[in-house]
Amino acid sequence: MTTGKFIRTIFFVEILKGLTLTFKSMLTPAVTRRYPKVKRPAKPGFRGLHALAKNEEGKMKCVGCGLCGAYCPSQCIHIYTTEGEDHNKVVDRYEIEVLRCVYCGFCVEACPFGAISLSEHYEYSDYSRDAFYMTKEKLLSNWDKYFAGKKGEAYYRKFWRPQSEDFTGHEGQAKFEKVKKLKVKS
Amino acid sequence: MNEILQSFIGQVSNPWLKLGIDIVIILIKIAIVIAIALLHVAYATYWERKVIGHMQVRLGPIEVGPHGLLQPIADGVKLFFKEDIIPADADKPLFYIAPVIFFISTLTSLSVIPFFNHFVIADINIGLLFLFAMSSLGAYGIVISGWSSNSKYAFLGGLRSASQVISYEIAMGLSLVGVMIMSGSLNLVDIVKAQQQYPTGMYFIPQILGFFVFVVAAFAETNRLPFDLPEAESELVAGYFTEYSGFRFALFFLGEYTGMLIMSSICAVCFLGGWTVPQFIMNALPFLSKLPNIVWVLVFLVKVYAFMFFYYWVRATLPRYRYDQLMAIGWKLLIPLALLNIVITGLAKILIKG
Amino acid sequence: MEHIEKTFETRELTISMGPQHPATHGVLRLVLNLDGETVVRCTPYVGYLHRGVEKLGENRTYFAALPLSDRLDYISSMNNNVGYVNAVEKLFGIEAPERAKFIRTMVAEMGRISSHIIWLGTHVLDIGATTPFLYAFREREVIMDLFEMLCGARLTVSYPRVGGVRNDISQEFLDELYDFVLDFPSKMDDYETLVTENRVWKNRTVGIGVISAEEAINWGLTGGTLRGSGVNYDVRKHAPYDVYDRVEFDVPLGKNGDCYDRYLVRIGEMRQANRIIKQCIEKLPAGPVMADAPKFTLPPKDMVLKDMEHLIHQFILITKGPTVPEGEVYMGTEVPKGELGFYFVSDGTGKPYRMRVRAPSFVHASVLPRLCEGGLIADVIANIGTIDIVLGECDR
Amino acid sequence: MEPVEIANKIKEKFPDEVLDVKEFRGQVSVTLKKSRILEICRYLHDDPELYFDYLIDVCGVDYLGRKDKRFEVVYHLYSVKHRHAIRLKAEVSENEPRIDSVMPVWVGANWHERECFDMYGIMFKGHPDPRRILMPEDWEGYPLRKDYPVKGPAKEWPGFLDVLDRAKRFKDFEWHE
Repeated sequence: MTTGKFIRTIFFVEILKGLTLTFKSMLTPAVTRRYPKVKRPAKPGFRGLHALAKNEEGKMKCVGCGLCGAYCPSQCIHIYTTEGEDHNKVVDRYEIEVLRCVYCGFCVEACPFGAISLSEHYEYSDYSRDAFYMTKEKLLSNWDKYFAGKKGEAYYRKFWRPQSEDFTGHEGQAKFEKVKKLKVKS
Repeated sequence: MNEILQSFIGQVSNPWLKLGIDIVIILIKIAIVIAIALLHVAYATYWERKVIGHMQVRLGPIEVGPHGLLQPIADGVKLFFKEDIIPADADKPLFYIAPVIFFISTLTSLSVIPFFNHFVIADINIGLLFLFAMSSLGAYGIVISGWSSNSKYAFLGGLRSASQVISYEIAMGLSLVGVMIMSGSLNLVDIVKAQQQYPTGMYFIPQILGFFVFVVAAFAETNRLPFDLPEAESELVAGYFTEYSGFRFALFFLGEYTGMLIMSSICAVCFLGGWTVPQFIMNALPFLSKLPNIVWVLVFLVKVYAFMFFYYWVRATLPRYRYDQLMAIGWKLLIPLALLNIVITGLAKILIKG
Repeated sequence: MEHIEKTFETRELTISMGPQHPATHGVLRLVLNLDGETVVRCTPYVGYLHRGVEKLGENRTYFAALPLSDRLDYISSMNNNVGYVNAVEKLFGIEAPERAKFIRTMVAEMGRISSHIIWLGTHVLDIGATTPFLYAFREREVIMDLFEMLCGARLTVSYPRVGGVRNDISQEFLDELYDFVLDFPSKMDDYETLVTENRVWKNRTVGIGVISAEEAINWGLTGGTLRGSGVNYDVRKHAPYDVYDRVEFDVPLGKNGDCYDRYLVRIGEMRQANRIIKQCIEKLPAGPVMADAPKFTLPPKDMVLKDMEHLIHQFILITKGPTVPEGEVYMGTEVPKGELGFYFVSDGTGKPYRMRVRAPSFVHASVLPRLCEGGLIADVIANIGTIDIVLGECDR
Repeated sequence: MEPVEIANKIKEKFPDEVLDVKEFRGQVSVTLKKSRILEICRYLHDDPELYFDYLIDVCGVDYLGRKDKRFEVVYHLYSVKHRHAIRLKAEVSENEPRIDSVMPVWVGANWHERECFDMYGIMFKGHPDPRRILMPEDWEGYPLRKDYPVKGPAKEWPGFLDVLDRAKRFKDFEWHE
């Protein structure tokens, strides 16, 4: 054992350093987020509760092709269709078992019509399981609730991947040259 | 105040009445001390959570009351109304009595702690010995609780605690022998007064070795990090009180924090000068001697709190020792150091006297 | 000792540690036979979290099985995703474009940091220091927020796609990530101040759970657990995937193969991961993020409704999956826990005929008896922490 | 060493054992008879030029109705020193699902082989601890076999029935408002 090491040992140098650090941290502001009181806004593109999209006329976009149900990894989407007038497909029931959903967003990717989306809403606890069995009506009202106005289209584009630009590259891609330092470093 | 009381008692001639008044006074003292202690213990938990919370860059309790000030009360109420679960195979009488032993023994220790000159429930001349005796008794509570729970984790926790408390009892006793030699007394009030006469005003400077041994042993005696092996939550779930819930758990909890209070008080009394400040400060600032008594009680409390803060601070910083390492430190490091301290102190005393 | 043993009849104490225990990191169950506090025999039981991922994978298309990999090692789902898509791409014989590879490397290293941070926090917490745990979560939160910004999910990201990544990164994301990268080394210093040199920590970890290099390889250990013994085996160096052959990084190695060395190796890996992220940000090229391989990637959505061909393509790929050449492929990737391998047997249809997950935690859990027997209970805790297992991955 | 060379080397050394050598995406798999698998593995491990010191993985594959011998046990080997890999596949028939354990060569095969037994019912001779690992010990059937239904067997696992039974008994203790 060298002298320096000996001195460090008997004077508890490393422990004193640790104590200094904890004491300093005591004086720095806490990083706690006081959720439910202070809510953190979900980042744009958050994958939350589902919604069925409506078109401009307020009608359901879904045509009942069943791709989302086929693609869904947790197989939680159930679609029941019948043949209506003019031999059109009519979506009778469109149901999502939310408790089985894994929020991968694959249903959005699968949908060729842009009829389903995930909203930023993530607080939906309840006392019974029935509340999580989303029927067509509930899903459509979700759209009104969370995607009012133009928000729906813009938000929805985020999920509807891949787009053509992903295959070709596009203008204004994120680059290092544009990186600006946000915080001042000590 | 004490003088007035004494003179009042002196006027009473009937011996029975005198005895009665004495008892009433002691009861009042006990009531005050217990009330202060329990309130203190309740808020010590709050304070600990706050301090450690901020050290860990979080907030600690904050929702109940302003800044979470009512949190300890809420916790207490919750623990009182919680279902009292007793394991089916537990040794019931022992299971009932273990937390009581633990709590009572720590609470009894309070009786000899001098908060101020003669404000002490029992001003006995073997105060320090009494403290050791009581803190050893507390170990029974832990061992019995570990045994009676009939749970393997609790059992291991109880065993660990037994050996830990017994080993560190020796180191702690020896560490205070230096103080006894210097002050020439076992009475805590006398120890404080002797310190006041001493040039540095506090014994922790000449007794630095003893102080170090005492601090480490105090941590181990109260089962606090880095020596909280009896209740090491990552190894033994919750150690000896794994099976306890509700009010019985609360008794253990209160007992632990009262134990911390006792240890901090011993430290303040024996090493930090109790309610006094060093003589040279008194000389430099003469107005200090005119201050009312209550200020000196606060001085004592500040010293106690400072030591409690150190408890929390260390808890927020250090990992936990292993069981065999704890024993090694106790027997191979602390006891020799304490013995060395005694030898040095004794020699110094003889040399200075001679 | 012998005469004592003759006079006293002693029995072993059997303790069932777990599946619900504060230090077993999930649902690992260890049955410990104790002689006093010394562990005589240690028997791990796993399988409490068995969800049949391999069977599930056989019933989903190659695309739709991706979220299953999220749920293997749920702490570093990004790395699992990257491993999965790399294996599938190898089977398909396609390659992701340059930019996608850089992004993948970047996010995978973020996942590595976030996983190692959790490992550090919980390991240190097991040993009794509470503070680094919360410091660690402070930084992990930043990474989680970045993941949320990237793809809308914090834990189970499902971000990479076969043939690229789900979406391009935004400038905002890059800014904040660069900020984090510059800031992170000082945060690492904080953890190290509290832990590395601390005598209590050293007492608890140095010389505990020693395993020699040869033995470690023979047990099939990988990742930090193996490198702690001084074996220079890192899939990122041995069989580079993505852009690991184009970024500079060192592989930290231990010497003694004890808990302390494994700790140092992982601490070093975090610093190296930070370095890799920094290089990835700086070198990030412009260009596409999805491979031009129409047979194996979903068609662009803006074309789907315009173009019949794309629409049909979409339908076929989603319902039946891509048409894959027959064959079998094993691909290992370096996830924070070790080498995560995917072994696919393809029979030419869109679903894997056999999907085997070679989970590092599974192997690492099997070495526990070797490490723990002969030590104390407290060492068992240190060993569980240091081999860094996640039971979701172990049980699959 | 190139994987094909390794395969050839195995073929030279054990000409009767090698049934087939296949290459796909740069990875070579050698199909073997199961009888001398332990010997081959020991050779691969000990030969200084090959030195496969690291057993990546052991797993089973069920080729129900596709091959004569229903099962294959697949070994992925890697040499940390020489940085080369090879895949061995040993054919195991349904009638006699037994194969030698490679644990004497690589201890790490322990849990992989247990899992293989658990999932496919392939016995490993010489394994010191041949129990189920992921499934409960009283589980019937081998879940990863292709003829095992995805949603589980029609018969409930006794352990689950046990839990249901207990839940029914505890119903009385439930707290109601």
